[in-house]
Amino acid sequence: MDLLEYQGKQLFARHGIPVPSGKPAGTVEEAVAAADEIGYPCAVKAQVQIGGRGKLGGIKIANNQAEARQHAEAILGMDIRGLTVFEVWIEGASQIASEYYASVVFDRGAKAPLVMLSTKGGMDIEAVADEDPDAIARLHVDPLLGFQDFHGRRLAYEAGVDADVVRPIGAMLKKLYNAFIAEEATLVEVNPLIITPEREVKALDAKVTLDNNALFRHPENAELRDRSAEDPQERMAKERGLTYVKLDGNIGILGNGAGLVMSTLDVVKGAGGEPANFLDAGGGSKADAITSAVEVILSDSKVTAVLFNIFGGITRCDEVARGLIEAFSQLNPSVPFVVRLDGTNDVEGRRILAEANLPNVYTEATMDGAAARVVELAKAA
Amino acid sequence: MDLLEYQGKQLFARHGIPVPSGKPAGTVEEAVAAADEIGYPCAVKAQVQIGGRGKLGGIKIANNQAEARQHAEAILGMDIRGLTVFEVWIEGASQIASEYYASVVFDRGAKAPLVMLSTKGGMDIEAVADEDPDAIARLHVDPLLGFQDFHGRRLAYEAGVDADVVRPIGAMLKKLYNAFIAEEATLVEVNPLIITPEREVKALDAKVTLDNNALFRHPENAELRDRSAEDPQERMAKERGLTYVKLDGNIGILGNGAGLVMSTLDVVKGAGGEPANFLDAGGGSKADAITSAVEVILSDSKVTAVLFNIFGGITRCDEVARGLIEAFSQLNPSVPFVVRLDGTNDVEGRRILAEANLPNVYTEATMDGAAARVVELAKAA
Amino acid sequence: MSILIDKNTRLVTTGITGSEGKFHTLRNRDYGTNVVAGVTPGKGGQDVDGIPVFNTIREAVDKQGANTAMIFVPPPFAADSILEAEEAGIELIIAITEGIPAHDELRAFQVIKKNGRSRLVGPNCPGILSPDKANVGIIPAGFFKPGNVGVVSRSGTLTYQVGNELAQSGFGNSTIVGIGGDPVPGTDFIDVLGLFQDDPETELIVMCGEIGGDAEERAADFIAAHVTKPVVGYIAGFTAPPGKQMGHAGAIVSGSKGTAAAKAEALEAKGVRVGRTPTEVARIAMEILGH
Amino acid sequence: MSILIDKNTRLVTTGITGSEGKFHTLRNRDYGTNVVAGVTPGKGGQDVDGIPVFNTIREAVDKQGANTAMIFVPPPFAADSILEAEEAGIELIIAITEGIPAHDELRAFQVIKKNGRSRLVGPNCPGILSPDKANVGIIPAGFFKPGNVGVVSRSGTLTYQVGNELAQSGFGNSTIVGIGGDPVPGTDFIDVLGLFQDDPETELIVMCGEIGGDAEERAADFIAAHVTKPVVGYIAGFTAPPGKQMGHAGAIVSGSKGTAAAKAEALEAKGVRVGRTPTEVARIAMEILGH
Repeated sequence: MDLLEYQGKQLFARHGIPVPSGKPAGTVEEAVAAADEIGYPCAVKAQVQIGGRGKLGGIKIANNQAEARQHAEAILGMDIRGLTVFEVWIEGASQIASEYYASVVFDRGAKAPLVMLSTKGGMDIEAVADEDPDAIARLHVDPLLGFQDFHGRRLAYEAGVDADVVRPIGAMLKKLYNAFIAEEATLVEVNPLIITPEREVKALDAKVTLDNNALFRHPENAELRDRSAEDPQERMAKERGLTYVKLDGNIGILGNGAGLVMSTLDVVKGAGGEPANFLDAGGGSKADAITSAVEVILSDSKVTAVLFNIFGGITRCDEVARGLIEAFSQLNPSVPFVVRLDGTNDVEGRRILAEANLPNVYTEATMDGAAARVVELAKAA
Repeated sequence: MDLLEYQGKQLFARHGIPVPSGKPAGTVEEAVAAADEIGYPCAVKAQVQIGGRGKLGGIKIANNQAEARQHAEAILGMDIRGLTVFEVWIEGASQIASEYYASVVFDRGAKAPLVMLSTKGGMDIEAVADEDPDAIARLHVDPLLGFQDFHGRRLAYEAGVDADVVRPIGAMLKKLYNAFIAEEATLVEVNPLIITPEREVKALDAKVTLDNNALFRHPENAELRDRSAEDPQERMAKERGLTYVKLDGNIGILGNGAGLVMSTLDVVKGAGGEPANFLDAGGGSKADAITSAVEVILSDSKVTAVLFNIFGGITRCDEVARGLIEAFSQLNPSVPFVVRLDGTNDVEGRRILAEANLPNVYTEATMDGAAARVVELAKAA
Repeated sequence: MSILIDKNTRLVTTGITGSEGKFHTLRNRDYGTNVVAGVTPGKGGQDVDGIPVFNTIREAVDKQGANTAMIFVPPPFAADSILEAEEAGIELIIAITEGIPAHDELRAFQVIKKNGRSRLVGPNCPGILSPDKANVGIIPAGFFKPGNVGVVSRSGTLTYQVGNELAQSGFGNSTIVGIGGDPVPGTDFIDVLGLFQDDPETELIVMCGEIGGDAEERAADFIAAHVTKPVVGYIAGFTAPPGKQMGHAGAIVSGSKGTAAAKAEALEAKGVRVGRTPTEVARIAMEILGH
Repeated sequence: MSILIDKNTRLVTTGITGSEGKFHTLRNRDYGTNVVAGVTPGKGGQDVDGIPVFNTIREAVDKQGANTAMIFVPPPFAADSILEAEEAGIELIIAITEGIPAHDELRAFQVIKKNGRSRLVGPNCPGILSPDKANVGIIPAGFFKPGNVGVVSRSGTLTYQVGNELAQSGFGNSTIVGIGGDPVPGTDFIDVLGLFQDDPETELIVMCGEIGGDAEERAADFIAAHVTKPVVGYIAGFTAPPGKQMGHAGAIVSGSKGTAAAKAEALEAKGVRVGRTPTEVARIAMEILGH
């Protein structure tokens, strides 16, 4: 789960990481009240998960109430690269002497947290990594040991930060690391991390990605939402515990297991079709999960045919068949379904499906055959 | 540093370990007031670092105010195996269904914390270990991983605790372990750990030993004291940062390094002498430390001769010589000193000492020679 | 010969009294796997269709000589169960559970690696099948027969798909290993490639990857350096849009890194032929091994 | 030959700008030790009598090829410095600092053991001397000359005492290793006994123990199983009263365990002769090796 800037800053504040004080606002009036409370000059910042929002007019400085109102009116509701701004974050304007970059990343390759620090802050860090890789100091931290003082020193000296901030930067990195661990994040990024003229160290931005699988241990994080990034179908799927990604085509896809679904997308595309979605019904899909999944797929009006590609391991084909039958009785779909069932209890599943004799449902014995058939049916629709 | 029972329980409470509520008291009036506040029946418990105080009359149950007063009067000031009771701890009397034993020990051999659990609580655990070693479940915890839920389960099942308290006992062990780590203890022991008739788990006693070297990180622990266990000479040495152990003889011993001082004690004893103390002036002893050390040694009126046995590594013999000269000018000792100086800057040290021409100071070239000489001088005194 | 599991496997299932744990454990036993114990805290002394249940893994090791553990407990408790197996001296830990928190996986992985006494396969994996010897996990064994093709895969169901295509082309398998698609797999492609390289029965290796991470790229380097047997690759997700998470924590493409095309290219650069569909994988295997 | 340090030692001292760190580093250099760097955060770019100072150990490794570190920083920061050395890939870390918190030592020990890339000697030890080759630490080297007796000891000054007695009996030393008396020594008696056993120059080993713990008892078992060279033991603390902590965290006797008598007995039971005084140790060495 990606947090909005202000959600990330509130999380930072809980871990003692210095951030400018601020308030979120969902309406112009709230924004003006927040700005009055924080004082002028203050920054009005669009809360969307997208880089470069400043250049696109999503961040403005207000020197007085009139400007705060004007900026809040302009920014709330604006569209930034397809995302609608539902909230702004009002914070006191900061003086900046230096802009650095700091992050902690869950490095899957090294299987350890990776801490990065650079004096080239305030820029696209991927561009820095490409053009001047030595400008980024990197260090893996043994998660069983945790972040030690020497990690902070080494990163600070290797990044070449100003000598007078070696210690506070090290302390900040330690807090970022500890927040990363405590909140079970997969990314904690501060860009820019600023040094004020008074030589204070502050996180001027916050990018935090949390591990969805760990949210059960962090109820306060589980409640956070980013309305701007939500697609109606995707939200519906999420509420049902399904992994759904909306795509641009017209063939609804349901499979079990991410790899098999991706492979199905590839094969459908190879057969000349355009998938409407990625939908992984997951391991151990029960009948009601299948019914929910069909509902999500059909809620996309572009869908003209649906492909079920199931190879059961923990998923049992008989459950899938029952779910499909239940979905037909509840939803009475008007588009054709192609079904391929293999794996655990497949004989039973195929028998149940055959006996139900559902209208407009075609069974196929192979994945390639099923893909070819659904492409043909989708085109005919 | 060993904590008193009530200091240990207050430490436990900070870590969420359930303990009976109570109050410490240094006078009879305080004790009665505490008992009134806690309610009757309550226990009046002598606060001394010694096992078996219950059998020696150090723990009494008071059913009313009169009994509380009577017990407090009896216990405060009493002598328990040489220790004076300066404080009592008043706590609500507990109902006991079962008595268990739990501890976390810094296991130097295995270089890991060792957690132990037994259903044979309320007894001398060393006797249990000797007579019925299988009655104690033991498990080393990887300090880099920390105490996991499975550690608690394994200990609880292996110790054979009642099935209904497997989880709460595991949770209690986890908290004990976490307190052991957080407070940098070398021992955390609960004997008995009780199960009440309501099936609550509680620490009815607390024995905690803290690492002196880590007290700088725990200012609230560093302030704790146990007046009953303090010897005046040992306190004086401690305040001066010296390691001093009082013994029964008449030959004052000063050396540098625990091993060498112990060896010196052995050699002096072998030469027919009786050491009055162990005093390790420590690594890098400076002149003023030596002066302090002489003061501590001479504060024991039994001392009739003093042996300095120095083999300098980080300690410099010239500093030792200067300290001894300073001690003579300040204290003007009346007993003879035998001095053996070897190691770093020994030539310089011997020269300084020779030039000072102190009265009643004899230098010797070897440890054996020095021991023989000091024994002879002590006997002559 | 097979790798990792065989007739010497003595399996303990943790979470055996849960419905999935029971279902698949009994299926594994029906297949011929030597299931010696189950573990569910608080249910020690019971049995599951004759399989004795213990409170701790240590007991299953001490009393039944378990040497392999299958982890079937729910995600919040799964890492604890893995660590318990490691501490009890289990040599091979196969974690089926999906949805374990990433930081739990990280810690479990690091402990296992540093202590060096156990191997973890998974989590979020379908398990391991050595046809006609043992099946530990949820792979539908009926589709596979013994043979000379080793299969290793990040994706469970894709493994079945590819394995099935191979079976229909007449191939049998030495062992099929699902390493799982989670952020921190206990066993990587390169670990399994090394085992297959050393397994005399394996004559061809099929490696099924997917988008995200760089495990396939690292495997390509390993193959070039250490694997002399023919390897056929497959990568799922050629048509996946960038920046979207496709189910697995693993299956996400960021920028140009981790795309299926980049992975296929990395493998082909080291001489590994990569099939574009599961069917094509079987066809390439046919070309290499003939029939 | 010597063990642990010799002419290939490239030493970096952490805490080199402190008065003790500077004093002993320069003495070590005067003795002939190849001191290549010092480390004090914030003083990088300075030098100590010509020895370049860096901000991090990593820099000392990268720029000066340091392979051995001597830790001289104050106790609150010493474990951090040990771990920094380990992370920087230093092979041999010799920690002189006394008074490091026991839990810090525990974590440092476990990290070093699990990663398996460094050896720690100490903390709270006098260091290592290989006469005429290198001296790292605070051992007063002037008393010792090259020879065939290896010495290992838990106690610093006692090492000098015993070493001196040996020297006065005409013995030289292959290497003298102070392992320190702290609760968690990085290197144990048995580690050093194994190194001396394999060192062709060492013909006799002197092992100086003291009361507390069971390191000497474990050493006795190791000697019986693995050491063919003659070993002479010495234990300090025969007259120490039980229950009293004698300076070192290590030097404490509890009950019948850890007494000098028990340790001497354990060694003698395995055929190791134990001297009752340092002088007697030298006499036994004479009897064994002759002159």
